[in-house]
Amino acid sequence: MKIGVYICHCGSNIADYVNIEQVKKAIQEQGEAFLVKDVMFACADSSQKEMVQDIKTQKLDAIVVASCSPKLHLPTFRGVARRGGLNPYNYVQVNIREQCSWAHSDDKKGATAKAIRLIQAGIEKAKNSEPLEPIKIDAVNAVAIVGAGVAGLRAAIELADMGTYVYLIEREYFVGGRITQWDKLFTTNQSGREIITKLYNQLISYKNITLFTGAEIVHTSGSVGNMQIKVRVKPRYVDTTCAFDKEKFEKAIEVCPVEVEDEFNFGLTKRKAIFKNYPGEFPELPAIDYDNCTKCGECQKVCDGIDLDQKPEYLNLNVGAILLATGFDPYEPSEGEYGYGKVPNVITLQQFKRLMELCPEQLVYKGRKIRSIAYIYCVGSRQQNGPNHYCSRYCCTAAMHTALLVKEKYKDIRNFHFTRGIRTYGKQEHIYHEALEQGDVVFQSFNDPLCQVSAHNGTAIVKINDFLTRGKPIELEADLVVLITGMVPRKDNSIGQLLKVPVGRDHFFNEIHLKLRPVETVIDGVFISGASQGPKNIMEAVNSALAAAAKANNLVKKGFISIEPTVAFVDTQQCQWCDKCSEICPFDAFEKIEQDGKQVASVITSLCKGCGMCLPVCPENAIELHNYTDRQIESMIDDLVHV
Amino acid sequence: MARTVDIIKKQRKASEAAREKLKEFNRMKKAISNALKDRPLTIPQIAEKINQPSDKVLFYLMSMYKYGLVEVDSIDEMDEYYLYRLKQQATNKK
Amino acid sequence: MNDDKPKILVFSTEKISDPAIDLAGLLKMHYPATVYTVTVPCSSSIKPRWIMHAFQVGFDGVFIAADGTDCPYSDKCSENTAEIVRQTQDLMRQKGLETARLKMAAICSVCSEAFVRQIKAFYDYLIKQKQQENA
Amino acid sequence: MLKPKTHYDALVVGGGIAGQETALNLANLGYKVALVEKDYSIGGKMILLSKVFPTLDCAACITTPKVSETARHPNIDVFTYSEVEDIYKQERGFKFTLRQKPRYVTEDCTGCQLCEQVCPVVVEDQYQYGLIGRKAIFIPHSIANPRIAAIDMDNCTLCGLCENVCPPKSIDFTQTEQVTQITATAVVLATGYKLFDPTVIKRYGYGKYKNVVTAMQMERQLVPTRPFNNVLRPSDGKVPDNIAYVLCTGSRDATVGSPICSQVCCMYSTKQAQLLMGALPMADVTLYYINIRAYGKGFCEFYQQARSMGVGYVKGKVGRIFEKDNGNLIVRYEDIETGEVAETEHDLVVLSIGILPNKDYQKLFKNVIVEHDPYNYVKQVDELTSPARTSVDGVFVAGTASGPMDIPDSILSAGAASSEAASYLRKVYKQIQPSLN
Repeated sequence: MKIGVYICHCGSNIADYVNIEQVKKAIQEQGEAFLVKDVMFACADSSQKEMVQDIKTQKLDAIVVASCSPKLHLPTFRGVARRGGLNPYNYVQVNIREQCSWAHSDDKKGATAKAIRLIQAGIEKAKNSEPLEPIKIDAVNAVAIVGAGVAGLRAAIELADMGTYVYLIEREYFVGGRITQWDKLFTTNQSGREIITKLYNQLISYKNITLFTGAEIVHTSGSVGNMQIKVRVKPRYVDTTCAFDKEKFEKAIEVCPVEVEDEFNFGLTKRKAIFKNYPGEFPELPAIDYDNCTKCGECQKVCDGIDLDQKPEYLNLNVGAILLATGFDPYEPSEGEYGYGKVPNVITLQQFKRLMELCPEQLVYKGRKIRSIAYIYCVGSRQQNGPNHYCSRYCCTAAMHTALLVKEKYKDIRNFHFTRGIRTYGKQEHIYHEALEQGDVVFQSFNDPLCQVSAHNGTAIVKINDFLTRGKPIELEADLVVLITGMVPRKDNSIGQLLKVPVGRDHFFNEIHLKLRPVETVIDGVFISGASQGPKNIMEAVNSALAAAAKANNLVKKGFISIEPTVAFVDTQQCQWCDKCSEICPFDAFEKIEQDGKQVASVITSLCKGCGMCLPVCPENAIELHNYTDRQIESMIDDLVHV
Repeated sequence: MARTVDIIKKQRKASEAAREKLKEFNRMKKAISNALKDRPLTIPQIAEKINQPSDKVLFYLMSMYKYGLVEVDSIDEMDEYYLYRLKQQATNKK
Repeated sequence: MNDDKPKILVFSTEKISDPAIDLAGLLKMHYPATVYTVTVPCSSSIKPRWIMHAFQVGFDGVFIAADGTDCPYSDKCSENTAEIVRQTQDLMRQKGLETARLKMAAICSVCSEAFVRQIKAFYDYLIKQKQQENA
Repeated sequence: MLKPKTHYDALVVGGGIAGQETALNLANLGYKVALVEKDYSIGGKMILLSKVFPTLDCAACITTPKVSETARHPNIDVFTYSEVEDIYKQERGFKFTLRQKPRYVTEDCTGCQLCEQVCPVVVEDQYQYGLIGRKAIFIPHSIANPRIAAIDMDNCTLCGLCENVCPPKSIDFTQTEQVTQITATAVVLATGYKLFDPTVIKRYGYGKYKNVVTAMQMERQLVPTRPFNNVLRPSDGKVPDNIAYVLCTGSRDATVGSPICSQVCCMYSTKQAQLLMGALPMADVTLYYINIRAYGKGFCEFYQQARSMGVGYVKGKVGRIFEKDNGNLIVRYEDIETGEVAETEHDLVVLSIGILPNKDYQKLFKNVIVEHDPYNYVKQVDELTSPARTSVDGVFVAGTASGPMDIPDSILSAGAASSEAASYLRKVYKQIQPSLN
């Protein structure tokens, strides 16, 4: 094997402490290298050209450059190797600057001796190096987005704009998610429905987006780049072709005799078994809640678009990546928590938001005109005795903003805020200021005990140990108590379990790294966005959805995914399949295969990250890692100690 | 060999402020080095010895530390102030 | 010439501890020149046989500059590396080697000071061992 | 000096974390990006930080891989120590002027720092926020990228010693500014923020009392490549043992023109307090605050952790700071718990300075106006559904240019900006070439 060795002076950086002449001589005498040269600056253009020339004319099989840290110039010299016609993995970088001349500038003899050994070890590594090619996996330029709330809709439009095919999969019969339930939103005062209308109309103009409502992913297989997903689409029990016969459907809803609690209004109102959440909802077609339908046939009498015989459909889709935008659930207080369910006139913020919309003129709850409202913060967040230790981030601003809307919409209402320190961060601070300016009273519990709610003659009494009274209790009577509930993860995490997406301490989906890879999960090809990964306001949810769209597009757009070839491989002769490797692998990259009549482990290269955690656990020493083989490592160790 | 600095010198002069900073550093370097000749000292001790404000001594002493002229000796009994000493020049390069 | 000096093999990791050792050089923090580094992807990928091989061919000490909690691959890295150390120590005992000749410490990517401090202490320990052996 | 191309798909202004993230995303999609940074190296403010909340991983470990990926990406041309000016919106895309300023050192520099050793001039090091000196020729900081020296000509005495010793002969005093006209299809503003200047609040004595420092100065003292051998107070090098933090310095304070919350100070102060308790186990650390805004993922838990470590949190607004003869400081504050004015002595006071808009973007454009919000940040014209859009079609905003935010939010915002810019580019190019995929 012909190996070329280049020893860099790095001006005087190396040469001042390492005797280059002596090193060169020692390497030549050792006789393992075909060619040994010293260069003033290996990274200089002229030196690079010289190396390319040498590789070609001398027909070198591998090169070793002894210079600075591989962090600086490994890609540079891999490029040199490639330009000379060598495989980049037949190149070895030896660090004789940061880890030699500079570290031992106090010991020139020692530095010189060390440089010789390091280079010899490098030559050993090069001798045992194998040409490696990046592993290429075909990728389907299509992404499945789960959840058609504001995050999912925005991600879908953006991905389609960037040229990726999108399957938008919504579990409910209607799109829009949570924000269709809120009227005016901070900080722009746009209504949630206005936004969803805009996005839906945009969405349906795209040829490369397919929307499924009432749909769920029930099975997945394959891996990043090429995932097969099975989607179950629940029947709507209405004929989707009659979509424009709105009047008949309105009539059908009218005649339906079944009334059930309306989840859209958090139980404040009732709805029919054939329903829409609000007029003009998207898709503009009602659905039948089959479980609650008595199949009485009344609707069919007035509308020929009803079909109770519809069956679930199953679709098999092929996608390169999956983007989760499954959102959150509002925290549901337990019975008795701040009087919820026990004291009359205690409702949650989400109920209150719906109530406001249902009360256009006067604010009335359970027949009582509301004149004073107590807002209790941090319900279900920052819990002292419950599991949710986190802050839900959006709620302080949401509460203050709601208080502003209350005063704008209704006359003569007084707002009292029972807080644990207001967290209207950033520009949202101005909403807090406006609330103070309009005369809202803000209490903060002293040393953080929680306030208490009790019943009193049909109103509620809120008791707090306030900061300004140095902890002395204050009592206040309020017509309505609004519990400012936080965000919790979706109760139904079947999609997370199906895709094996890990959750964090707070039980929301966990990203790989909050800063480095905030929308990626450890499952390659599965991205997360919006409130599914933690409490977020709308702008923040959309930012993360668009960021996830960029990453997903990046991954699948080229049609293939390249991964580093430094992956593990199994010696099937040695392997006795004990399962240890697949147990320790953080990436599920091992599968059991049959070979020559026995069961052995096999590496799924598309999943292997090359961390090598499987190497030491194999009792048969049957696993090796490319570029870090036993031969390479052990021969390097030999040469490092060689005298 | 021709130096580019000689070309530029013909076109412009160094600023007075720069010259002043050069002198100041040299003065302080010399004073601090002298103060530390016999034994390691804390910053307030150096300041007293050379009659300079201690914040200024800190600034220049730490700059000398950065460029390898001074090193940390130990900390005083009260664990309040470090003592610093001159660094022995290891290699006498030309 | 260096034969009387202890030789230490350092297993450092590509993304975490190697940059720290580079930084030590950059900041001209000195440590003995008989300390040699072999880079691996992750400290949980070190085979006990590599360590044993190092002792066999003449290294006096082996130092694992572990990823610790910074490991980009798994939050179980520290555990896994500790297990490798434990297993190797068993092998060392069988061969009659002092288990303290294998040392592990988490070195983050800018922990150059910690690295130099640890490696010097290890080196000093190995010198004492050598002296005792010779005596 | 890097020779610019005549046309780029995208111009990204600002090489901080948001600019890098945007550039990388676009470059990975195959678009050619010009990344223009006015400082000597990329990395922005993040690369200067110690560890970051709430995970306490070190900022350098997170940024340096991103910085090298950016610097090395074949689709990104990084122009450091360069400025953009005179941007004109054209029928399709933008034209602008790129001004590459001379650093008087060529790309042949290997970063060996021999020049720094011989340079005889010492001036305040801006990367250590004036705590220590640097030479007139210098490498910005130990993890700077590019790791190329630069000469600060204002402070150079033209002695030429650096040129004498430079091994690769990379010093060139005759280097001149290069001005180039370039076009780009889209522009992303990632111009970041400015730190609040606490000299504005005279009552706190910053600039007058040596032991009143900014949180950025403390941040540098906590970095592994810190200016001093330990955390020391600047008046006399004493190891501080009683440190106070004054939160909301230059935030939530309309009297200094900064009415909004800076979104990061509560958490970075909480982080520094934790790091200080590690570095100086005997020290007391007290935070004077109005509200603790521990709102993000893991923040509340992080705040609780600091409290349980013994960091003192005092709800109170600091009115004034006085200096004693021994350099110690008296902090006078209104204690909201007792309702009384109280005074406490500390030997070091850290001002948790807020962040202000960097208004430089307002001067960049010639024939269009990038509108600003009431606080002078770039206005997001469709804040809720297209947060990266600005008032000018084809101009996008990433990171803190649109308002205060922490690092994860900046990165997400940059992700959104790259997504919207990529969609925009595809739309424009499809108009020219309808068959485009």
